[in-house]
Amino acid sequence: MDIDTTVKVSGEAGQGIQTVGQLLGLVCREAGLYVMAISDFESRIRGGSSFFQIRISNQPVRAPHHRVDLLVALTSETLELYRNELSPDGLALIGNDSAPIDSNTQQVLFTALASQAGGRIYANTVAAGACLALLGAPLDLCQTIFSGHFRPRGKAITDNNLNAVLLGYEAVKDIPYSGRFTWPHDGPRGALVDGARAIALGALAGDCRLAAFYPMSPATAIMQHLDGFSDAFPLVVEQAEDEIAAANIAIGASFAGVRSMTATSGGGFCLMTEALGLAGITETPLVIVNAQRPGPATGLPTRTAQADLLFVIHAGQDEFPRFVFAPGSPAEAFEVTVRAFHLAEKYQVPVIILVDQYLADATFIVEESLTAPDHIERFIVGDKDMKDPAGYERFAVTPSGVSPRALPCRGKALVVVTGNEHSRDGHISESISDRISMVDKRHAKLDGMREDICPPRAYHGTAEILLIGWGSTEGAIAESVDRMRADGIDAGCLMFTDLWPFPADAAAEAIGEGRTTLVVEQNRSGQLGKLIREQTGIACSGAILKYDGRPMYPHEIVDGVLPFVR
Amino acid sequence: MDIDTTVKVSGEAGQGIQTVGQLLGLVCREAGLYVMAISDFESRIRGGSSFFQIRISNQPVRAPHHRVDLLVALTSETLELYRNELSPDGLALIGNDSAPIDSNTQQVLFTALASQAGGRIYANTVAAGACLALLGAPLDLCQTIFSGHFRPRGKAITDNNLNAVLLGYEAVKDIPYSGRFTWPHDGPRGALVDGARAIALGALAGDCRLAAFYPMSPATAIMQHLDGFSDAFPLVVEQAEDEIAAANIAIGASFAGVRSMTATSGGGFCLMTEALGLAGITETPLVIVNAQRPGPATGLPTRTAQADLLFVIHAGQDEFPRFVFAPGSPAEAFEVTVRAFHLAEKYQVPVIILVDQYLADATFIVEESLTAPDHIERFIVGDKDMKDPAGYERFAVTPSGVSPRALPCRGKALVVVTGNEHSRDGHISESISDRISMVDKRHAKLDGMREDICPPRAYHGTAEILLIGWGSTEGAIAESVDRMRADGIDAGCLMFTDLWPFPADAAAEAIGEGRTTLVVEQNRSGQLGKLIREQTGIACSGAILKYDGRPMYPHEIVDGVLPFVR
Amino acid sequence: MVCIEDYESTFENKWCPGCGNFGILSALKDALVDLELAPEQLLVVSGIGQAAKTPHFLKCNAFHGLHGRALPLATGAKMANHELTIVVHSGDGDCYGEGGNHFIHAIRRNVDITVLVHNNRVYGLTKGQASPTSDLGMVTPVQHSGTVSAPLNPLSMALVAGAGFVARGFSGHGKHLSGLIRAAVSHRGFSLIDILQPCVSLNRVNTYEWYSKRVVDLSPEGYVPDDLGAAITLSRQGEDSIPLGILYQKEMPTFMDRMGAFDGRPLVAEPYDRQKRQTLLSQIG
Amino acid sequence: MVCIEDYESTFENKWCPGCGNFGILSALKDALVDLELAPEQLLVVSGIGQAAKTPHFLKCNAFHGLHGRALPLATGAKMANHELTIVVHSGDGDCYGEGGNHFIHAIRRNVDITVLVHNNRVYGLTKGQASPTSDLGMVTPVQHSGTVSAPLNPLSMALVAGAGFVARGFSGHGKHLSGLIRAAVSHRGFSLIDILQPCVSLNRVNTYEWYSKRVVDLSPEGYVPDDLGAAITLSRQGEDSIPLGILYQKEMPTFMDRMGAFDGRPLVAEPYDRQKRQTLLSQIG
Ligand SMILES: Cc1ncc(C[n+]2csc(CCOP(=O)(O)OP(=O)(O)O)c2C)c(N)n1
Ligand SMILES: Cc1ncc(C[n+]2csc(CCOP(=O)(O)OP(=O)(O)O)c2C)c(N)n1
Ligand code: SF4
Ligand code: SF4
Ligand SMILES: [Mg+2]
Ligand SMILES: [Mg+2]
Repeated sequence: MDIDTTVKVSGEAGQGIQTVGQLLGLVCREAGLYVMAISDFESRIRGGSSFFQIRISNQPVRAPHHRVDLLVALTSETLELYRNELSPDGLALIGNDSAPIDSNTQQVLFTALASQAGGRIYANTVAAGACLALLGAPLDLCQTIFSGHFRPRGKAITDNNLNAVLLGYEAVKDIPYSGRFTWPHDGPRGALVDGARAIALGALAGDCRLAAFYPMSPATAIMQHLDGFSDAFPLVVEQAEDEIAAANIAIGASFAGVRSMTATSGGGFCLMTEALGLAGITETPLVIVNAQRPGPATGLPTRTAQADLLFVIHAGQDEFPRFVFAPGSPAEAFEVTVRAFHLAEKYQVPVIILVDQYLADATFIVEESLTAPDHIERFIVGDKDMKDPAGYERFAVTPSGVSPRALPCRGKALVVVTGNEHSRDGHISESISDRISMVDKRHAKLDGMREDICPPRAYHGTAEILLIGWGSTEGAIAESVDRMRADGIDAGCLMFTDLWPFPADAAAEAIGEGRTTLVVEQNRSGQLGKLIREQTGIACSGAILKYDGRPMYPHEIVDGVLPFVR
Repeated sequence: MDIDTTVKVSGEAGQGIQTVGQLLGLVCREAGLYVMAISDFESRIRGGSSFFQIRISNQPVRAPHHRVDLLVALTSETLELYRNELSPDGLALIGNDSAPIDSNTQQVLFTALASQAGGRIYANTVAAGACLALLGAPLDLCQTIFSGHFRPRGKAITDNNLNAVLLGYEAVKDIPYSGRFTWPHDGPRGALVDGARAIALGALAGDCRLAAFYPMSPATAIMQHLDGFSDAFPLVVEQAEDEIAAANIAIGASFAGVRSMTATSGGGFCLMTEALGLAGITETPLVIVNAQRPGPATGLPTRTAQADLLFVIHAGQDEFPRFVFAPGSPAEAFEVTVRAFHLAEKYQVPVIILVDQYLADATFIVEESLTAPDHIERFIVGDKDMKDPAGYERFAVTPSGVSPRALPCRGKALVVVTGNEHSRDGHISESISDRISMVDKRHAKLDGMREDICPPRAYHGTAEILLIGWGSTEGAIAESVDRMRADGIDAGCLMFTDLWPFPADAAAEAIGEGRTTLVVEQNRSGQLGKLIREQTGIACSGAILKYDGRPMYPHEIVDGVLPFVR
Repeated sequence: MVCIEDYESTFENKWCPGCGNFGILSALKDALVDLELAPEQLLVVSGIGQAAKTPHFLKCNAFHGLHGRALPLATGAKMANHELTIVVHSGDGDCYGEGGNHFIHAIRRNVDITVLVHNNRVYGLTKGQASPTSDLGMVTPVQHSGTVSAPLNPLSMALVAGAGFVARGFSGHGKHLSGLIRAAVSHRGFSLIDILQPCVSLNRVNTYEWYSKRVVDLSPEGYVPDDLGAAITLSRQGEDSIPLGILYQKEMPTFMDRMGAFDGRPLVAEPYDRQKRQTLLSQIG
Repeated sequence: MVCIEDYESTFENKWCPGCGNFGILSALKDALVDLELAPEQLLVVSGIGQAAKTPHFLKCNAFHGLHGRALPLATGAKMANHELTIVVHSGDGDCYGEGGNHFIHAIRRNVDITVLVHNNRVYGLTKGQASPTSDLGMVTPVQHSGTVSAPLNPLSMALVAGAGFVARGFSGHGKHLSGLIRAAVSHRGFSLIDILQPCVSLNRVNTYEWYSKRVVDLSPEGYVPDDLGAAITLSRQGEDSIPLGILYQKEMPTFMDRMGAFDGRPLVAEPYDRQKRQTLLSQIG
């Protein structure tokens, strides 16, 4: 790996830091570089301290790096906050309001230059230009990307931004910076996709036709992307009055025959748990994305966590089959979402996709091609598939537990469902035999579902020290393994995406016995560790837990492992 | 045990079956007998089939019996439904609308006699009279109890009922019945209390001052009893617009300084899970009763289940300490409720009391005296306890995790709380250090809480076959143990009331190794079994699971154990 | 030709004898027959409660959902297939209590569904607690000293929330009610009929007699339901005289009109266009 | 003597520069000072949103709760201690969207609290989605073709739900607003002020200028807020002229009045009477 640079752009909410980040990403992508970028923001619209941090490499990168090579601090507060993250030969660019403190700090008059370019609001573009120049990005590439990006917003804005980028670019010409590198001209390695967009794309590819939601960070971005598709595709995206409505709208739509979803975060998920059970007992397919953030209650609304695993597995009164998936990257989030829609209909169950703020907002270069299924298998029957449509029973008992599913008002077969316990025809029943047969029937689906569950993925899976994780920490864990192995530590990892039904046998086999096993999780109690013990009896040797709301960095994992290294 | 008779009174909803049951219970109690009675009803107001089943003994009884000695069927439908439960020398009394089918069936013209007594609506009282006569109850005792019971409803009604009971009593004089027994004259052994009333009494004794709820079977009865206390005690019982409101009203009241509670069942509990987290992060004491019924969703609204254990332990996004208790009898429900209010304030955490329809509606003779605490320890501070009230910090970090709790507007100290993550002063904080210290502080409470947790109770705990249960099945499990031991099977049991924080060490020790361990639960997946494995690594040998919505009977447990007997 | 028998369900009716719900059920069937709507064209959605059991006592497509949540369920179903005729059966607790928020917001959306609220002014299925429309001071098993909250006025609420069809019916006036249901189902947009329904088992205040003395049919009075202000005034009238009929009717763009259905076809009937999706996926940057 | 400084919080204000919330905050402080209410006598309850952050920017007792749930929290606190002066700060999404059901039912209860809704007609804290009061057709990040639901009219809703104090303020008219707040806090019973609040960052439609051209103060017009019918009509007036002031005020029995407080003392101040409880426990049959 000869290129591996981390750039951090920091400032207030409202200063356009996300735009800078997005543009840096686009320029790098165009050149054929890999990037991996994270966003950090507070729960406010203006002011405060936020940052965008992008790691640039000529090799695939899948986790953020904790050392910053180039810091562009648009405010003095954020300079103070983040300068200690600078690598020894790193450089900090600061604007008018801070004084240069040491040789690693250089002042660039972002605002003044911005005014020259057309207004103070272009300070972020000036910063982007400066930043790209220091990294050695070709000017024409920058200009192409910037003009492409701003074109939809009109000529004046485009021109001003082009002025700004040029002014920034020129302003740092004479600043020495050891991090400058030679840029490839390879063309894009893939698309620049964050987890939220990946899920929206997956939903589109999976033929989702209705998405109902109530705004909640970090899930709203998914709906925002979907909303953008709704002109060109048969897709209704509806903001509901609350999460209860959102979930029930999605269930109603699914019942009436379209694939549907909702997305929320913990507090909203709480409000959906009753509806989750409704989907369970009425056997209505449903996809729910829970984009986790730290709680309890409102917690840290714009931060990340992995602390809802056991909650979503057990959510809702009584028991009913469900899938729980936690993808590890945008590419996987896409795939898992397509799969979620498929499996929800195949087994007529709810599927919960667990992501988190980190993954939802983190941008990766996705090399994998994102493919829509050739054909959507709906697992739906109509009159023509029935001997006697008038005698259709929605909850016919079958060995697989899955009953032929007809849709209402699409034929003579009448579809009757209820959230009460029922007989095969869907009418309320309080009889002992109906109760037992319906519980058993629903439970029976688990056998089939388990066959559709993927085992955990091992990476150096036979190593002496095995890290075990789930979901979004995959990149950080894998990189920590690489680093430790490079340092002669025999470490490996095991990553779970499919968490429920839990692949107990595969897990037990992959974990085995007699070595150091450490769960790596972003919660306080080690939820995956508990689940593994419950399901396999295996107690892990320890846990590396982070619960401060910030993304997991590979070096933190390495630090956590060290005490266990003999 | 020389007296052990089970009487079942069955008929339509609206026929006054519960009243018959209640009166039978009162007469037995007055004589000094023990009773244990269960109610079975459908989710409707009139018609259908329901029953009241009372077991009468001169020894304490704590579980229902599956063999009926005397069946009083007010409808022919229920005769059909339940006659197969009759013991060989049992007797069925039927009314006008059924034809006697065999020598075990005798017709009594309930309705005709009722008309004679003052109206058809007294048919239930006629039946009660007949029933008591067959059991050998002294007539004057019956008359005393009936007149006492009906007196509040006026002289006319009382007289008619006394006529009715007499007519019923006389009508069966010549019917031979082997189940007749000699009645003691010992006076009451205790009060006749069902689980719902026990919880209401416990709340009163525990100084609960506000109860907010939304009606939901089987929890409503608790609130109904509490409402009855609200004239004589400082207690507001408020029906809210929904469960979300109920939980938040209770939290608001607790914050403002009174002990408060809410009660609901699964679907309502779902809607309260977000508020549960609010209580968690704001460290506001809160008692929630979840009276379980079969789900998912509306499920079987008037039936029983134990299927929310793992849900309530994990409910709410992210992690926060809570207590989960599941009492095994009305007497214990009383105690646990008093304790819940105490512990909620001691640790400033939510406490969940898990009961179920069976326990809520089941009536026991409670011999234990129900005592109100001498003193209510509030764990509240005021200005006088502070050096500097103006500097008061609601979330001061302490080794125990418990911060001194002041109340709003009760002094100079200002109380600031938020459902967002916060600093010690209760203001929103997004800082890493505040986040970590608040999570750790909340988590730290678990140590103290564990010390207040009672270990599981063993009964023949060293037996070869160990049944493990929780909550309301205690009576049935204990009786099954007695029966098996009487049959030479070395069985014992271990009952959990305190389920979270899980008493892992005590459990592991009590369960031990190398014998047959069977969880006995009213759910489909064996939730306690999973919890034990998660917490101790011990996998039980098997499970006896019942999930048809009906109470657990001792003989079913015995049948479930037999395959495991070597 | 649709006839009453088409709608007869063999499922045992579980309402109390004499319950006002029977009048609603038969008025509904009459209306459906008059509308020539076959059971397979109808979806009945309901929450939980006595009222919400209605779809079981009828032959039709049915989603008997959660307490309070009938409206979002129906909304979702309508969005998925706007060709469905959807009738919602809900109770006063279901629709105005637990489901109050959905009530307001479903009206704002103007989804083309018909909502029949069996307003018995009590929680029937849970045995007699106060509902949002219970009289102030009504004594119940959990309100032994009587309720202390003022009753909610569903018609006024619906009117100011912007509903385009707001009516009141009485289960005791079957023919009139059936006409209202016909009109409501025919109305393009959200339509509400709040139906006065005696609960013979649990509400001893608002009985058949109580209503019969008070209800007044609007139509013979020559009332024309096209003035929102007048409708609001009428809806606020004291309980001595309770107007029955359509208080207000106005056709307005529905949710589907405003949304612009994708190409006129219901979502459920759209083919899966793989090519188009793949093109988008291949072009993302 | 209470003075403004008593209410100054050292906690960093996190609203955008120029936000209408600042006007509300200072009008509130002025009103509190005028009312001679000390911070330790005040409990501010809020939900989640920009509006709901208010209690952090004020020195007072505060419960900053869940999104949509400020009203039940406040209701519970008032029941526990009816001597508290409770002011609720909520947003249009918080109070009329997620919390819509509580809004209606809190009014029915007539709990003696004051509710200030910072109505910026947008979801501020979550970055600009439509709120229940957003203009029909408003374009937002998740409603790229504009909203399709008709806006809700909070004042009409409150009036027909039976609120005894219904007013509209404007954050740009601080003095007027402060007078309203004073009146609302002084009112015995549930009081609502819907406050027009420009969101300078996310709502480009309803700006200071937009409001300034439209708002009309009712009091110089000689309006007397004692006629509910007139108030409803006024509340339904189109947006060309937006009346500011008290639309309706009427004192009615509060929840506490109807409930009959146990013995006049707040619940929180009652002693624990062990003897009485034990007597009851010993006598049960
Ligand atoms: C979430 C939830 N809360 C409470 C209940 C219990 N419940 C069932 S029906 C009902 C109220 C019924 O009243 P209403 O809606 O007026 O219908 P009615 O029975 O009077 O027709 C309640 C509270 C429930 N099923 N689900
Ligand atoms: C249960 C739940 N759902 C959603 C959210 C996300 N959320 C936070 S504030 C908000 C809306 C804010 O709008 P408004 O109430 O109008 O307040 P404003 O920020 O505009 O003042 C939302 C949807 C949440 N915190 N909790
Ligand atoms: S309880 Fe009332 S509403 Fe329910 S079926 Fe009986 S009479 Fe009808
Ligand atoms: S986003 Fe709008 S409401 Fe929120 S602080 Fe900024 S200007 Fe005010
Ligand atoms: Mg009702
Ligand atoms: Mg707002």
